[in-house]
Amino acid sequence: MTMTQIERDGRGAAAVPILRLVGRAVARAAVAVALPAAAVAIALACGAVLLALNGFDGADVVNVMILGVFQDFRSVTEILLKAVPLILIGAGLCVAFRCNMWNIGAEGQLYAGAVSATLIGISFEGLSPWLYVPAVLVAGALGGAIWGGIAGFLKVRFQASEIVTTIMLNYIALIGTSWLVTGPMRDARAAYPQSARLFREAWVPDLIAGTRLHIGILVAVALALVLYVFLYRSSAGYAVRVVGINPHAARYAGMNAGRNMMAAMCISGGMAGLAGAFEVAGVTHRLYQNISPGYGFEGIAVALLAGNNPLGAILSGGLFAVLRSGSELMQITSQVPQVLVSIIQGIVILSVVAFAAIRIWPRRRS
Amino acid sequence: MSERPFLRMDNIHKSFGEIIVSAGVTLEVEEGEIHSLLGENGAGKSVLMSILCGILSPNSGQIIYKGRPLNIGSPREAIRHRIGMVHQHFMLVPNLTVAENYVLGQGSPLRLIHDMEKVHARIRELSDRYGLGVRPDAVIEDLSVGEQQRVEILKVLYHGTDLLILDEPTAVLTPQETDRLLDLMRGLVKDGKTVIFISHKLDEVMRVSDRISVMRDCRVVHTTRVADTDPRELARLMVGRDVLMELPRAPADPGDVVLSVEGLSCRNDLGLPALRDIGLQVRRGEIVGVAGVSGNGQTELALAIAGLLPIDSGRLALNGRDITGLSPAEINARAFAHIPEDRHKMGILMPLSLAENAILERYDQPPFAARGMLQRRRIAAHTRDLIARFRIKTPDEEERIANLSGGNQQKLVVARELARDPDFILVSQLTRGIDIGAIEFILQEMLKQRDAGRAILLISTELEELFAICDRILVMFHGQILGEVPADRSRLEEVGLLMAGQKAGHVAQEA
Amino acid sequence: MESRVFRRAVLMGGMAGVLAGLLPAGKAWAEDLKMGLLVPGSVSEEGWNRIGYNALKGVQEQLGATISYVELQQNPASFEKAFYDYASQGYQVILGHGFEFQDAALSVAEDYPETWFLISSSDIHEGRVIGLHTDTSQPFYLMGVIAAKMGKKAGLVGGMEIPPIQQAFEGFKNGVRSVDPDFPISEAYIGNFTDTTAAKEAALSMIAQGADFVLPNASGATVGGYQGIAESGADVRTFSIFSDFTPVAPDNILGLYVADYAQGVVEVVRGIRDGAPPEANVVFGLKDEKVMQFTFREDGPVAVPDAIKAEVAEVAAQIAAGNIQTHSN
Amino acid sequence: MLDILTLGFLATLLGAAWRLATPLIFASIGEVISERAGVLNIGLEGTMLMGAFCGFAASFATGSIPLGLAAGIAAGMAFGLIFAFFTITVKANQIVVGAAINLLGLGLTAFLFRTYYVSTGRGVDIARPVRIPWLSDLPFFGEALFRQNLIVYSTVLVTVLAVILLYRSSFGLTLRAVGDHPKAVDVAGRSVAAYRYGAVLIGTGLAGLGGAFLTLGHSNQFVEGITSGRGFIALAVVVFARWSPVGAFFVSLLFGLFYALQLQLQAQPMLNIPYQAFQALPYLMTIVALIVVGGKSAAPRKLGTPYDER
Repeated sequence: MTMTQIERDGRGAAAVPILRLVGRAVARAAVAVALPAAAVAIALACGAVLLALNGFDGADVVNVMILGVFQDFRSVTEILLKAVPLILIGAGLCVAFRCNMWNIGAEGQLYAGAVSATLIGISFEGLSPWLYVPAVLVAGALGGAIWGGIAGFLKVRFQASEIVTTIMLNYIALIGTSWLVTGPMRDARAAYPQSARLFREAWVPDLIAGTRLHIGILVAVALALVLYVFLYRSSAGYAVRVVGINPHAARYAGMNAGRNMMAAMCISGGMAGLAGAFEVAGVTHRLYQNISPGYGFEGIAVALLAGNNPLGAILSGGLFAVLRSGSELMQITSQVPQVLVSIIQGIVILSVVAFAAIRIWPRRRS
Repeated sequence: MSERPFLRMDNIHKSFGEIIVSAGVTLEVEEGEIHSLLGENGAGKSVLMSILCGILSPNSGQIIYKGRPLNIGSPREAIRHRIGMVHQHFMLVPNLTVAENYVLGQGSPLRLIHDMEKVHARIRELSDRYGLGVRPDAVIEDLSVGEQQRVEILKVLYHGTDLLILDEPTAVLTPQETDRLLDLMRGLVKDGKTVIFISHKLDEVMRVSDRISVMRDCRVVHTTRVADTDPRELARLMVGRDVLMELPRAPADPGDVVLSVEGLSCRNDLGLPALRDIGLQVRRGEIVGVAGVSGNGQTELALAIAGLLPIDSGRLALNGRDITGLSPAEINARAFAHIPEDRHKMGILMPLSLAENAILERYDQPPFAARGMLQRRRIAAHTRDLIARFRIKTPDEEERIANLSGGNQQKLVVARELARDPDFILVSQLTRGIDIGAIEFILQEMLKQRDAGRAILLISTELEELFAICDRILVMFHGQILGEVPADRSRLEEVGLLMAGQKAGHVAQEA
Repeated sequence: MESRVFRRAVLMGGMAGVLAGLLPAGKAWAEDLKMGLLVPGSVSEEGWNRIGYNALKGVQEQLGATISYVELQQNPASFEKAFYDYASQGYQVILGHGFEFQDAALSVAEDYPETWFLISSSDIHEGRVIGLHTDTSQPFYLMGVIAAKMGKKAGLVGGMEIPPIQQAFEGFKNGVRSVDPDFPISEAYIGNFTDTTAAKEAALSMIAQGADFVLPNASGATVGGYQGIAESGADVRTFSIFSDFTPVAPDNILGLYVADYAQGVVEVVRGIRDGAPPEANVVFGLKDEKVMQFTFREDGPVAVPDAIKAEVAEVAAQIAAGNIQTHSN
Repeated sequence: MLDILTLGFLATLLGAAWRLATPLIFASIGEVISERAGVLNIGLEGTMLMGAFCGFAASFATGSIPLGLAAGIAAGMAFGLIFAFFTITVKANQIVVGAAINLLGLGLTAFLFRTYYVSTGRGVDIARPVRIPWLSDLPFFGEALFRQNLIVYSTVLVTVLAVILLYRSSFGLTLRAVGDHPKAVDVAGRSVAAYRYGAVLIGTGLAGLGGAFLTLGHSNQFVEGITSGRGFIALAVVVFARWSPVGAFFVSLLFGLFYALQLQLQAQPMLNIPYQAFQALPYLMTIVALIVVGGKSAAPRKLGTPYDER
């Protein structure tokens, strides 16, 4: 242990040698959390100013939007329920973005997953839940992975910009779902366009009885951890990151850039597809044409705020779920339009971007 | 030196952060001469000329042009003063025509372009006058590199120029095209223009210049009339180091052939022939050097051996087994190590830690990976070991490699490659951009590797480095191996001549 | 379709829920009436969602209830939560404004047997989950009769293919066929409730193909349909539905169908408060004159001939008496 | 039999296609200009919404359509300025900033509309159709194609102006160079950043105009989310049109045609094609176009890449 090391560790929590790594991890986490936190604070401040300028109470942003949603236990479970798709998608997108693949298509991948999960969930009556639930979830993940993989394939094989293709695939998935629930998959007995109800054995079990919170939250957190481990602890994840940082170096190291890009798209697509499966099998139990209120797009912001780190996506996914719930609460208590949340999310993104620039600027200017 | 020079650049300093790229350069150019700037890569030639053209702003220093101070730091100022530059990387917009490129940035932005016929006529007229064969309506991306260069030169002439700067213009030309270019330069001087010719090719410089300034380590070290010098002196000035390193070493004891290259030919990324029928062998326990002025195929040689550049013909073998056409991963797996030419482009990943950089090619192999997982303890221990053995200055193995100095970064690359226990080590530009202390350390390490029975191919433009550790030196010129010289300092001039494409009588001829 | 995509694309504030923890919920309020509303879209648009909101306001004004509403942007995942939130906060009456809320209400009702769940445009009656159906097919049936008597071809522009709209159109078609079984009708859905441009173009294309009686029914996008009609000249006839669109198409609108749903809801809620809840699902129709107002314009440049008016009045009476079935079940 | 084979049907279809294409033409030509300078703006949707809302609000307040259109353009450019500041000056990732712009556009327009206009329930006057002598009198086509308002006609003018700007002006020449080889422009003494700002502002101004058309040239009211995804379709148009303004005009028309056809075919009781098939067609065709023409071949070489002076 050299002096330098101890000095550096002094910035962290512990200078005791055995805790050196822990201390550094804490220090890094502190930095990783501080900037996004500042970005969120700026965005909330902007939101408060906007409210005040338009005749609302600016303090509501904190009192209602953030603190208000923690008033009772059920509200907390509902926040967690909203966090499930956000964490899944955000964590998955971290992998794509780390590989420098701009997957804007998580929304479409979510729909592809929801459709696949529904197809399985309405087809096999009497299966044991121990078999059925995993089958439905796997089907969802596969559907999403294929949808993401299409964009990956077009990129690797034809150099087609994944930004454009994923946007196009979003629309195709949404339109396709609309056709399915008004056409071939429509529940003939129901007037509302929706699929048949999934068999009960295919329903994702509740985590807490009496609430809607299902075990998806555990799966989401666990998978975010798994993806963190994948990216930072596995050799395959290492290759994904290297390809994203520097494709030349990746080739030099003997990695196949195309294969890694495909993998990154399939993983992020699979996570989004799984989110779709959880919505269908855990929440609505039917496929609707509006199964997602934009989780796929919000997931982009979740990943960005997390610094493309799947662990961070757990926190930022949770935060965005709070903002969403909070904005709903504000509409009820103060008649503040719910769309305030979009404005706040937009400012969060711009603040994160600006902070990143400020960190780079001094170096560039010197 | 004249009393009132045409151009005087005085004590020009420029740095990017801690990297100094111009260390107080002073340069004088007289009217109506061809003045060559000679120097190795990184000697600061292009930077100096970019400052003259206003593309870069110097930290300090002044420029006197035609007797008056030049307001520096603005490209438009340079254009206004009829200073034109042909850049090494062409400043031609690929999707525009020749004529459109010429009017780019001219006049008011709100102007409508309606007089293109006049522009075409003038281009044709100028093109005919200098015999350049430029078609004004050709789209740049359809032209060959040689044609594009003529377009670039004509662009400068079209804008009207008194001082023409040519930055490494011959690097991309065939010998015939080079001859035409040199003729053109003479013609321009006859028309009353002044030419600054940047090159590191001795023969061309000797053929065309009136005066020559040699740059080294971001300074002009010598200016002379061409009649007062000779290629040997220039070669020495170019590559010379004040301190000659004498590393103790035992005579080589070459064993079996490890790497053998036969009849290797390939093209560079522009599609031009880069290597022609290269043949060489490297044996166990020897260091073979490849010398040559940069741009003579060394980069392609390294990439082709490593499987990173497709080859047109030829055969590569490692330890007697054919490796022609194998993927980089497959070659890596055959006890092959590669210290690449440009560590930033290939060798290291700037945002990652030392530990993560230390496993670049072995990220999925034991002991660093087991059942698909990175073995962090082993990687850390391994990296700490490398740090200790190579005395890499870093707080610890978790530090971002971007925070290290160039020398320490390179030490990690060297350490990583050597730690793979290779039979063969391919080394490019081993000591580029790093400090003397690190150089000496790394060179000694290479000698140890040789003595441990490894075969090493060292490609370098630094003659000093080659002489310090190599057992024999191959000299590349125009994509071929022109000759082989024993690595004895007394033969330095011989190597210099070969680098300039001149074969002396007593040099052993090779294919 | 684009609209939904769009909403997802940029609007993340789709789903809503009531987290009424901050609302005063002390004992002092326990005796007071509290009513919550779930609407599937924005109450800022003229149309369906506004009708639900007006009903809520009516209950507040006439019964002095504490009210709250939440917009759910057609996202089914959020329906149950919203019901739970209101129910758990002691709201005695919750109005789910749309058929799509029915499943969620049934599920929540299991846990809150004391709470009344009112579901718009539903025929349900299970315990305290009660459907309140404004039978829009009835006035549309009348419009169909008028269309077949006055025009040559009819056009229907819908938002999305959901029951309230389909049922209204079915009533219209039945009305037309009661006069002329071969009368041509074209029908198109724009696939969303926001794209006014598409609604307008759909109306224009129908008119170009000969339709001279066109009815738009697409919630927020409805106004686009009236614009298309207005631009096509006075030969095209229409009715103003749900709101008064006369300023948009003054030369074309023959009359108004306005549902005072609020009045109907107020009466139901009053019954609940006073211990006289409905005993079956509630259907508002032409029989409920307070709720359903079907009027002809007297001032306009276009008018329905008196003979036809009289016939329509006769048909209306038959419907109110239950003698004419305006839609299948 | 089928009405769809008649000349009248075709004429009506084309007229509708042109109107439906109008916002796409403005936005996609704007995006062509922006992308030609190397800036990919996926924030078009939010920008168009701002144009639609501000155009509506200004016209609501003043009763003037020209003022409304000007406000729509100005609102688009204001968003363009934010986008340009972050992507060009701060050099942030263009995709990320574009996503933020979409959120802001949606949020702000809905927030302000609800706060100030919801209860008014009143619309604004919209631009009236204008007859063009001779053309409007042509049988069938005159009636359907040439009874549009001036904003629709102006798409032709904007296309011509864009062609002149891009291919016949010094500004356009430099702008195209900025997207392909910014260093060459820098060396020629022009500011890359200034040109990119210019391109983004023109692009977002046109997107704002496209949005304003929706509230001032077609419907007379603002509805939340009225753009209904047109900003994203415009991105597809640009790729399909291979970064050419004339191409953008015709591809927009083609997409408008699909939309119009979809509406008309639904109204044909005897045809039983799911309308979703037509809705999905533009997106599928864009992907096919990307595969056929190759992703990189036609795109500006530095698209999406911030310019670093070093």
